[in-house]
Amino acid sequence: MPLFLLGIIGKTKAAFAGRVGPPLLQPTFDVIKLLRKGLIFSRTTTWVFRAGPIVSLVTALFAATLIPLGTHAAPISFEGDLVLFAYLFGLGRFFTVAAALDTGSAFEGMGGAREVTFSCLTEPALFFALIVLTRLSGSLSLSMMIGPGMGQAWHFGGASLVLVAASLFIVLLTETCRIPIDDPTTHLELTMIHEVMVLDHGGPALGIIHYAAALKLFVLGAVLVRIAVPYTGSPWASWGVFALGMMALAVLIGIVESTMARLRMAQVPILLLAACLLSAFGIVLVAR
Amino acid sequence: MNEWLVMTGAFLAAASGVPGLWTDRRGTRGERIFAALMVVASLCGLTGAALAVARGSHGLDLAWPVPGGRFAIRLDGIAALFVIQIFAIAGLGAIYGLGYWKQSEHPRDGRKLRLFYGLMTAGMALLVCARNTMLFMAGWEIMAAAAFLTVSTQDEQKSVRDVGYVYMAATRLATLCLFALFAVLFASTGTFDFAAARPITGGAATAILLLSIVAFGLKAGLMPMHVWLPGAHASAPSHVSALMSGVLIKMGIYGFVRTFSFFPHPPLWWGQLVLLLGVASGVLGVAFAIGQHDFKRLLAYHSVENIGIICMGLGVALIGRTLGSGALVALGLGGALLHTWNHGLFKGLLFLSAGSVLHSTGTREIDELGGLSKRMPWTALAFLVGAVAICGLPPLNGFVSELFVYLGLFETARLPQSDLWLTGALGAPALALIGALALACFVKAFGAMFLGEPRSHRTDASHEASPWLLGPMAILALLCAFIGLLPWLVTPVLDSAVATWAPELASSHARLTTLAPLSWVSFLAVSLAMLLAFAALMVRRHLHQRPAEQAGTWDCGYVAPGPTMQYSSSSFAQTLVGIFSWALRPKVHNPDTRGFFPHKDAYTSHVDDVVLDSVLIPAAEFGSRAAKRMKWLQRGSMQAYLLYILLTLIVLFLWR
Amino acid sequence: MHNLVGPLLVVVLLLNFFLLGTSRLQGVINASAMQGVLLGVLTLCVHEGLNVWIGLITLVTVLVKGVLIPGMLLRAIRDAAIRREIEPFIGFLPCLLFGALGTGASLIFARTLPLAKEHVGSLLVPAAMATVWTGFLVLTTRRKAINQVVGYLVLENGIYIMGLTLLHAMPFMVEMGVLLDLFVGIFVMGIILNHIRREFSSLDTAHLSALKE
Amino acid sequence: MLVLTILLPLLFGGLAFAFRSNLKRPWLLPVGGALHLLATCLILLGQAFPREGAWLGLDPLNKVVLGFLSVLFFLCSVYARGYLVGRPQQPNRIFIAALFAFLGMLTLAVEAQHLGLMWVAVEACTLSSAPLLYFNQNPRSLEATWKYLLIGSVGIALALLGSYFLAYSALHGGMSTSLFFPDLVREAPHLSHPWLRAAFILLFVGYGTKMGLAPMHTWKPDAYGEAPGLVGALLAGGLTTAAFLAVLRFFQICTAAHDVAFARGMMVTIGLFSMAVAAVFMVRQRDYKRMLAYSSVEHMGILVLGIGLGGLGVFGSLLHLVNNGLTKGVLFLAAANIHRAFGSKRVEDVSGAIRRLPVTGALFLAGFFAITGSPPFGPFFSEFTILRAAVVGGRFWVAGLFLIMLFVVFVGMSATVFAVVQGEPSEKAVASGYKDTAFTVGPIVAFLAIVLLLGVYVPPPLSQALHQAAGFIEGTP
Repeated sequence: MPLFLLGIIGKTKAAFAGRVGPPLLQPTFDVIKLLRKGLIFSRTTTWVFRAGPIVSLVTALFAATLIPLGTHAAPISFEGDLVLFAYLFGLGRFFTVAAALDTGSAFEGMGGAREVTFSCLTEPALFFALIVLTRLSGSLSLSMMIGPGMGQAWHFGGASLVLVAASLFIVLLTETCRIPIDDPTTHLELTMIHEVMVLDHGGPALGIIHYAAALKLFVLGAVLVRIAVPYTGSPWASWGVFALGMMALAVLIGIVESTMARLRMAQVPILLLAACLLSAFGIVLVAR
Repeated sequence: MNEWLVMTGAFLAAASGVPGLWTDRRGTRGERIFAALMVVASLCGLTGAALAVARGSHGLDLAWPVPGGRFAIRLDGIAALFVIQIFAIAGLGAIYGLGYWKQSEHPRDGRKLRLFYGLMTAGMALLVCARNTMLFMAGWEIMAAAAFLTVSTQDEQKSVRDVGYVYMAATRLATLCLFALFAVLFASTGTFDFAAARPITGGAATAILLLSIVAFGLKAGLMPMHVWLPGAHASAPSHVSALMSGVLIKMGIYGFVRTFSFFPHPPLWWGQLVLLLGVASGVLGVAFAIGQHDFKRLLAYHSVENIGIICMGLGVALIGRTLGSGALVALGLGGALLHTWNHGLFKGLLFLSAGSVLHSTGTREIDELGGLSKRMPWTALAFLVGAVAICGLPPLNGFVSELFVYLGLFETARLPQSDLWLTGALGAPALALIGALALACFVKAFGAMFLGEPRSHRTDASHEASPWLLGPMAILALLCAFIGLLPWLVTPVLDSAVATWAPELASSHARLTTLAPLSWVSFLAVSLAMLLAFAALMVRRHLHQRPAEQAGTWDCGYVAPGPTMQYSSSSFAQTLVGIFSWALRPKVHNPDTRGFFPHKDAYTSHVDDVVLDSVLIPAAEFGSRAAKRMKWLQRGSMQAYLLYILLTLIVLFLWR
Repeated sequence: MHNLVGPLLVVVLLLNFFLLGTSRLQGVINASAMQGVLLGVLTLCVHEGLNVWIGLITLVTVLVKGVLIPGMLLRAIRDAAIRREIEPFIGFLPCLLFGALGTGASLIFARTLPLAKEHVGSLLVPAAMATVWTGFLVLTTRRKAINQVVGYLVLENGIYIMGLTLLHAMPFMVEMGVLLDLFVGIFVMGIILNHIRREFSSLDTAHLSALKE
Repeated sequence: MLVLTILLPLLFGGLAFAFRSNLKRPWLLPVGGALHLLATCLILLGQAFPREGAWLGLDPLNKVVLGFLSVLFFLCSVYARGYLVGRPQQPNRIFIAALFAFLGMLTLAVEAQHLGLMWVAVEACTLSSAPLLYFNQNPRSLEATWKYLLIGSVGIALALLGSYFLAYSALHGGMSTSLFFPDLVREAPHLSHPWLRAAFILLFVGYGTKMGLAPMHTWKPDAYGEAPGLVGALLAGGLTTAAFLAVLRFFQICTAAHDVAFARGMMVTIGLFSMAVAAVFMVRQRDYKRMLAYSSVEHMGILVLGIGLGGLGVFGSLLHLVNNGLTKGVLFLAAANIHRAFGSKRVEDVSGAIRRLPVTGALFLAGFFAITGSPPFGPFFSEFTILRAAVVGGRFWVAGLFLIMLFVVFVGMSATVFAVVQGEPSEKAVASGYKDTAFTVGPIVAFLAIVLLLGVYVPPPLSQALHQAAGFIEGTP
């Protein structure tokens, strides 16, 4: 499913470019192909380098288990899992960047620096959003917060939810390294963030990383979709609604990617600050 | 019984350095005796505290014939918690010292260091157990003076002397505020006994709050009052830094906890004030840390940050006590206290591993290091564990305590009062920001020190540390993992401490065990760890079947790649320092390298301590200049002197 | 005999002014000596009915204040070969003015204090005050060390006058002790002066300001 | 028996002249001091209390002071033996004789029960201490002696005038004009208040000059700076104490006369002012002996401040009298050793004392912590008691200023002390011949031991005696 989303994004971009584009499952094929290849490591690296991809994958998987799909409660949900949710990605980031630094390459160091720098701004935005949701749902568990209760939530604090959704969208774009923050398809190292970090990963390692990234996109997307499409009908219907929502999100991302240009690095923090302010303003609206 | 054990431990610790004074200057007997005594002392203290937690303590109250003094000792929940921390870190540090500060390598100051190390431990144990203000003061000052003498161990270096002087001035200010605090306490309760502090209200209460914030904030290194901390932690020997950063500054936290426990109904703004101080300290502390190049200074600033987190927890607890909400109190105070423990553990671990790096490379400059994980893998692993823990990432202990604080903050966000929950609602994102910044900072530190290629020849001689150094590190790392994986084993201690702090809420069945999803956390942490281990095994097997080929790092086709091309710590932090430049005031040298043949130059940025270097030192200069101007009064002329007497007479007669 | 007290005190006051006004050291010393003699006589006058103790006190006073100390000081200036005081810090005229002011002030101040009936209207208390004041002026304005000794002497004289008011109260041996102390004090000062003269070959206090901040 | 404590030292003073050898003579000091201490102990245990109108006598107040002074002198005399033997070329006959005379007069001043007699004794102390200051016989010490003598004499003269005023107030009260303190206290309510106040002012300024309260302190830095360390210790611990005792006696009379408010006000003001002046002059003080002198000024201020606050403060101040005197003993004697080893008292030339003289340096540092009121040393408790008195009495401004002064003093003093103690000693200092001996270090250790003892255990008899003395002063036994 996550890789399928990537496929949709690709298709959308291709459509905008007036091309047919690769098949929807192309990313999946790529990953499978990569997994078959052999490994290659830099002489500089140590075990930290090998740990990078694994940790990012494992953490992403764990985060996925905390996410409710539609109105179905998540497999794992408890009071305060939202903190765990956020910090799992932190753990993943720690090791990805460490692995990048392990190669001792200037590019990858640069990428790592950008990654952690921008995450310093996305995290507060995320937590502002979570506070709003807590306030509206009165729960500290994701399954409750963005679970069945969303209907009333929109009823009470629709305005702030709009803001929250907007800011979460920016967070999503940043965390998953999409235009306008990052350009996953460019070939100029100096302009990359995520891609440049994994320059030295090859074969299965790279495949794992791609899959983990897609998973991250999926997970964050799921949260966003639940907020944006608070459909609370019969479980199966809601499942379908959720799936459609995810695709719509992918399309939306594709549209953004193909209509916007990448921002200059210096401007990115401003955009992220804007995201923080959006959700903070959301809080103010709820507080009133 | 258990009080006696702890006091025996304190006494042994105090005496541990004494035999060494008469042993041979270069022999090892002195240090051996010292370490042995310290270990025994720690065991005594730990057993005593454990017994106190298990069976409770009915205190010890002996006559102490000094004005207002009683030798009153009690190991209640709070005290026991801190005693455990003191003796654990102190004992490990003493063992570490055997390898780190060998008498044979430091014949001049080794004995001095050990003597005052023991005294510092004893002083802390005493002040934590004391239930009488005089006894508290005694322990407090013994600790402070001994700490000064350990910090200025290498007093032949001017920098160390200056640092020691700043520390001493700061700690004396704290002590004098304590004088005032206890005087006010006496005036309003009529007793020197902590237990018998009857509810204080009005101006006295406010005075006590402000005085305690200055006094204990100075000791704890809360943001505006942290000036002494970075220098002291940087120049002290590393195991002393571990003890100071891990335990000594927590005495300030202990002071806060103890003082606030006197007030059953604190005004709301108390909690909010403490929370805000915590936020400021946390954010700015970590921001300053990112700008540092000296890895011990960097760690020191992280102490400021963690103290901030702890104070956020305290603030939540205070708010909870105002509202009579047991949940808030339990989560806030529990989080704060657990974080004091955790910070003791992982900061101790970090300082010890930093010490072994310093010991083998002889430099504290991050940008002179690199690639150490090949030469000293175990130290690298220890540092990595500490780094992950201090960033509050699962599955280690930092996450648990920060989770408690988060839960407390979110609880306030759930409260109906719309005016009140904003404080909490702003606290959570702040904590998130702190976490992210800490992550950035420690990725930078770990990466620049241990990963990549060596940046200078400092690392050529470096070697893995001796078992004396590695042993304590291993124990600390295991403890970090232990608390992270099985938190529900330590929560009873916290619960008893919370019950002692707010007895009136003890009835409301707010126990951390029920409030926090400990079972889930534990389950997930364990499974995460196991999954990672499993994956590691998979990789290992995969590599076994298909060995990976080796190649050079991708250099983008550049002809002459070299170690100096690596991202240095300052370049890594450049953007973040820029974002926070409004507070850090960095001194940036950004060379203009345009043109075809730009001259050789380098980008550098330095972040000094703003409060100390831009505010306090100028102020002190001004003061001493003013004093100098007054000195013409005493310029040696007898006639003038006699005139002063005459004038005094006239003034007094007129006054009458 | 009691009615002589007033006039004698007036003479003492006039001597104060002379002390403040003159620049010749010899004159200053002689004036202080004359004051000493006057005090001795005053002792007799104040105390009605002669007895041996009073006689003894008078004798000792005249001896110490009128002969021994001045003699010592005169020897000192002869050895140091200095004749006159250089211009004092604030000049002679202001000195005199201050002295006059002080004397007036002390008259007023003495009013504020309730006097015992036998002293009502007597000049003793104001004269004492004025003399003490004069002593202080000399001490604080003169440059020569020797002059400061004289100032101290005058100060003591003032106090002695105050002491006359309670001739009955003070036991004899205390009076003697006081006089003895005074004498030894001046004597030690004399010794020090001698050392100073040998060290600095001058008695100017300007040399005595090495110790300062 | 009391007379013995006065005659004994004078006798030894005479013996000092009889002795020929410059090296054997110093032995007189410990012997004389020990005998004096012995006699004092016998008296204190015998509890001899004054008969009516006795010239000499003990009361709760001077009982404490006498014991303290005797201990102080004994330890100083032991040190003096080591010091003088260390400087054989310096003739010490006059010095030793004067030391004994000083002790005798000091004892007389403490035991005197008569206004005039006490004055005579204090003045005699001043005179007999002049040769002590001039021991080094160089121009600087000469100047110091001259200033000390003249300022001191003027002050003491004012005290005499004050005594006359007091006597006159008694005379005017129209009562039997006996000038014995017990009578004065008993008859105090009948004293004429205007005279009494004037007398108190004069006496406070006069004896305050001997105590070294600002702004009458100007002789102190010069005298303490130039005199040998043990003389500094004796002056700072002994002479000032005697003068303070005198002030206390007159304060007691004012209390008994129910006219004490103005006296309290003056004492608080002058006390704080002294602390402030000391603080200002201790900042950036480059001469560590002068620094000690200013520290003495500061603590004299604390003493009168405590008395001025009354109640608890009186007790605290009496306790501080003892603590301060003993701690000053540590500091001055240690400073003297450092001075001997480094041959300079300027901070520029002195560093690394703890490396050059481990024991002395450590003692100096410990003494510094003690004098700045660090628990668990004695001075902490006395200073804290005084602070408590201020806070309990609602005098928050006084308390605040008190603490601020303490902080400034600490910051100023610590800079100098650390500069002296820490760092590397110069080659010249390492080369210099001086070494710590039992005689030059033992007394300091003893001083510090007592100070520490007073911090961890105030013997009940002592605290009881202090409470009695406080009650005696406040007229509430």
